[in-house]
Amino acid sequence: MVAAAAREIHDGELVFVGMRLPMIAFVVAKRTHAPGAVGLFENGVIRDTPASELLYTMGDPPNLLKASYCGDMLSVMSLLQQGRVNVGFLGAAEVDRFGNLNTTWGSRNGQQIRLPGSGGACDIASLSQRTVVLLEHNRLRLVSRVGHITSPGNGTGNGWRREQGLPLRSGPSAIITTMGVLRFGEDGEAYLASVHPGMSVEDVLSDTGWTLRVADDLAVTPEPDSTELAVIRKIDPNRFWTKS
Amino acid sequence: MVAAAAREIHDGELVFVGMRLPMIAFVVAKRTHAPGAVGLFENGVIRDTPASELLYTMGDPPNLLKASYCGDMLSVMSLLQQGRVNVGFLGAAEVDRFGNLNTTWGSRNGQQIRLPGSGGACDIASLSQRTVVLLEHNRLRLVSRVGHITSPGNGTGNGWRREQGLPLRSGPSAIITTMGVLRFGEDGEAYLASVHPGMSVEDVLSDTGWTLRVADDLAVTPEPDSTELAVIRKIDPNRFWTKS
Amino acid sequence: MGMIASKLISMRQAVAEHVPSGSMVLMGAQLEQMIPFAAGHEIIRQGRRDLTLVGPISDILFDQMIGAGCVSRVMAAWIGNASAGMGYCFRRAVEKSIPRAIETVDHTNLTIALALHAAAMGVPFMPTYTTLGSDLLKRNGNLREFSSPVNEERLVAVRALRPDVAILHVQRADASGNAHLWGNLGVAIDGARASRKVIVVAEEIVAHEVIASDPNRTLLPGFLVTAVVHDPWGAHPSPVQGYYGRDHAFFHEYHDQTRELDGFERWVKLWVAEVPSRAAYLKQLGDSRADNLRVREHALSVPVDFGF
Amino acid sequence: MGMIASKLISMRQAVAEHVPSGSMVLMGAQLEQMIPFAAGHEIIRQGRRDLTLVGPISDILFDQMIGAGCVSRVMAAWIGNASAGMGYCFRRAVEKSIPRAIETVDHTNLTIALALHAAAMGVPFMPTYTTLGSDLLKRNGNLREFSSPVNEERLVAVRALRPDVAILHVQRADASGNAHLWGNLGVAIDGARASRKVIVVAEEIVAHEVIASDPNRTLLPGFLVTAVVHDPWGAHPSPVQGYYGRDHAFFHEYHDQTRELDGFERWVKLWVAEVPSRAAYLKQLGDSRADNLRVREHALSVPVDFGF
Repeated sequence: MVAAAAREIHDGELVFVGMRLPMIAFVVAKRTHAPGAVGLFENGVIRDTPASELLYTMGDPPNLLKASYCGDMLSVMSLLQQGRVNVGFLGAAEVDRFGNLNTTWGSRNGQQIRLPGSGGACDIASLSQRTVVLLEHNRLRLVSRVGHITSPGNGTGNGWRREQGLPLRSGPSAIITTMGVLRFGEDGEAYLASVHPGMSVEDVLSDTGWTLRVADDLAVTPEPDSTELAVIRKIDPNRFWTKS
Repeated sequence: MVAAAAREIHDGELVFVGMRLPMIAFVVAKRTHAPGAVGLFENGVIRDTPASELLYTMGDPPNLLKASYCGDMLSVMSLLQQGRVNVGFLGAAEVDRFGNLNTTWGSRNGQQIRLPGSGGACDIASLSQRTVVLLEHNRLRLVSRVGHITSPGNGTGNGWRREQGLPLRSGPSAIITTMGVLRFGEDGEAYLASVHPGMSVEDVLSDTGWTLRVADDLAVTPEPDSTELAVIRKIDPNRFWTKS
Repeated sequence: MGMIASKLISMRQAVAEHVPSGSMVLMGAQLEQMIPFAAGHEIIRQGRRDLTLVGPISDILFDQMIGAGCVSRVMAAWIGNASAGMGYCFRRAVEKSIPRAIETVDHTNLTIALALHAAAMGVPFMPTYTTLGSDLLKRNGNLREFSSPVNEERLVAVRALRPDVAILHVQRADASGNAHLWGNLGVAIDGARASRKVIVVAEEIVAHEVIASDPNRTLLPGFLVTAVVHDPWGAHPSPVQGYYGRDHAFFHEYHDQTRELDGFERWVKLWVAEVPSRAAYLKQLGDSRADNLRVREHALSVPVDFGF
Repeated sequence: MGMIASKLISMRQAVAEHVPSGSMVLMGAQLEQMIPFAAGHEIIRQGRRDLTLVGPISDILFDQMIGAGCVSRVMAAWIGNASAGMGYCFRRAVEKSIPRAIETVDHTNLTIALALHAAAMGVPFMPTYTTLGSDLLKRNGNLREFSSPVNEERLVAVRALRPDVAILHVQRADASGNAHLWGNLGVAIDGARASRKVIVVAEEIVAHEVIASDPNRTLLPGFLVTAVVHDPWGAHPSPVQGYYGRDHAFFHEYHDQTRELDGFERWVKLWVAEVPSRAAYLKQLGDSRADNLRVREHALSVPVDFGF
């Protein structure tokens, strides 16, 4: 999952990193195929180099030391709104077939539960050129239609983002789950592009809350190579963040 | 003229200072009756203390050393737009009976000449609570109607600023010339409030480009007292800036 | 320098005078750094009610103030526990009106920043593209779609937000309120400029000359600051760059201990109600825990020359 | 640090590659401080034409470039000589089309700042109250009155301005373009972020570690910078805080010597056309004149600690 996320970052790109898994993915990308990638954090931090320690929050002191730039939130968010940010990573409680995200209202045992909300997720989903979502794969998380659009994906399908007035060059690019990688068709709907090693298509489909389309050229997600694995194990030796 | 300008600054006020005469007036005010006045400069500098040397421009190095604050232009201009700035000083090529200012187009020997333009003058005239204009008194400078409104005064009279959408608490407060001090009536038109020592009302009227009204309680502008004079002489020992 | 009176007062006095019940209060402007926990705890102790809390990512301070019943409304982008996800007091308030019902005005990081920026710039709104197509736009009355006056685009107007008081924790300040803040700035500058009053809580009080040696680092001109409070460790368990680190365990402990209402009640009694000051809080925290958070390796900035 | 290639090139190359004829060029962003005279002179030497110059208070660099025939349009708040008032080349161009006609788009300091801010924020305009009632509003097509979408107010929309290239003089930068600028910032930050390309001209090139020791002072992230030029004294006769003072006499001499067209032609030949580089310019200026401008009393900022 982390190695797959790392491969979404191309060399020289500006990346809205976020914390935990995407942060590890960013470090893996920097140390392997994308040494020129730059990490942006909405609290105002921009880094050419990964922090010296694994972070719990983007405001942890190691993330500020030897940053290339520290400013205010708008100094980073404005780069996003200018359309300069290539890729942003997001988590979500729910994602739907059109890549819309919900982090505001969930349900547990049939009861509505209040989640923390958008943070910067709606901004990243609205404004970054590509959005990559990371989440656990099950029917409660991958749903046909989210109950609340916290962060817009492709809405109801192709053309919807343009109708809303969202930037032309923006939108969901991939959903990376614990089982596989979903991408988006011309019609704006997600399809299964690859399954992780050891996962069956049937399991993926039965654990998805809608009838998930499968790519004609369905692939198996490449295993992390030895360099990637070495970086991951170095960052997270106890496999706390990178169980799968 | 400088002492009269200094008296327009009250203690604790925020002052858009500008250069030369108003700068000297600011120092005089700080050292006499308004020690808590704060000087704002549109290049981004804010000072609690006057600079150690007389300045030619607001970007001269002495104006930055030991400033309380250095930021960008908007960091200072936004305070103006918030309505926090009490008084701003302006010069002008022309001022008219309603306090409108022109620093864009002048005329010399009947020929149009291009002047430098607004700088921050239009912003200060639009947004500061009180605007004080300093200029030489003659019929070419004090005109019935400016040829170009670079910086709005009272437009065509009372109510005009509100109609334009300018802030309620803003507008021209005084015109301090080499001959006297003009203030503004309820109808938005200027009148002669005081004449400087040694000047006659007749001279003032004949050197003004419109039929200037005279206050019933016309005063003589108080001479600089000894403290004020001492400060002025210390700042400008050769009377380069403070001839009158 | 000029005749500027000292604004130094105690935290107790600052809250008593400048944070009445019913206030709109901006806290947590620097996101996970320098959250003004000491101020929030004093607000709880003084029993304030009907506050509107404003902040981007509020972390557990908002959760604590909601749990203590101080809050009737939250305007924020994210309300929870940055280490552990959910904030249980927030959930109990929204889902079950415990200890009281609260209104949530959902923002994004960018819209909360723009709402404060608009007020700081002295204009009624800021234009943006974010939230187009989202349910936040539909449900938040401070976001309004409109047509651009200069081209054919659809935009969202984010209405200016003017808190009654901003409470900012910083590294150092002089007695007049000229403060030096370094690290990530979040919405601190716009938040302070947007607010009617500003309380600066500083790790250190320094001479004006220290501030004036580097005016580019001055957070905001001192005349915008209403009160200055000297309260070292006032941001624990959040970090203060160059002073102390983040107490990650504290966030997890809070999460575990406040899952149920009675757990929160014990927690707030132990860490807030029965702790009269930050000094007493530190004593309860214990020397070894604090020592573990202190700076182990200093990293001083290379100076710049303002001379001529 | 990452594998970031050096962006260091010569001034000649920077102008040759990044400032073609027809460009919209932002210069003088810091107002009277750090005006990029060396870059402007190289633009004159390379014979650029039809430039649009953008800046708040342009001082005599714009006057020189207009006099040299490089310019077809100026978008600025104030065009003249900050020491002496008028700029004679500007007047000749506007009043008599000598050496060619130019278009003047009159802004105020605030509207030019907002035009760049809008572009830097990635939105089509910024709202403001300034210029309401003025003739600038009537004559500048980039200012448009509109009704606020959130209340009943009349506002002015200042259209976003995106220069092709911003040329900024700074005190120090690393080879990747991460720059430290201190003193008054003017419109440098928004101006650079608004522009498609950025050329940074630095008094000193320093190691990345110097910049990263104080990331709050970084002017803009290095990835926004296209080229870095090392050109000490490149801002003379304007001042560079901590490096050299303002050569007031030079501004007065320019004023006196360029009153008539032939005077300007002599001036530009002497100080620009026949001076191939900044080093040659400095030689012509003379050691004693430069020495008089050097820092006499250093004033270092008190460092801050980024450690943990």
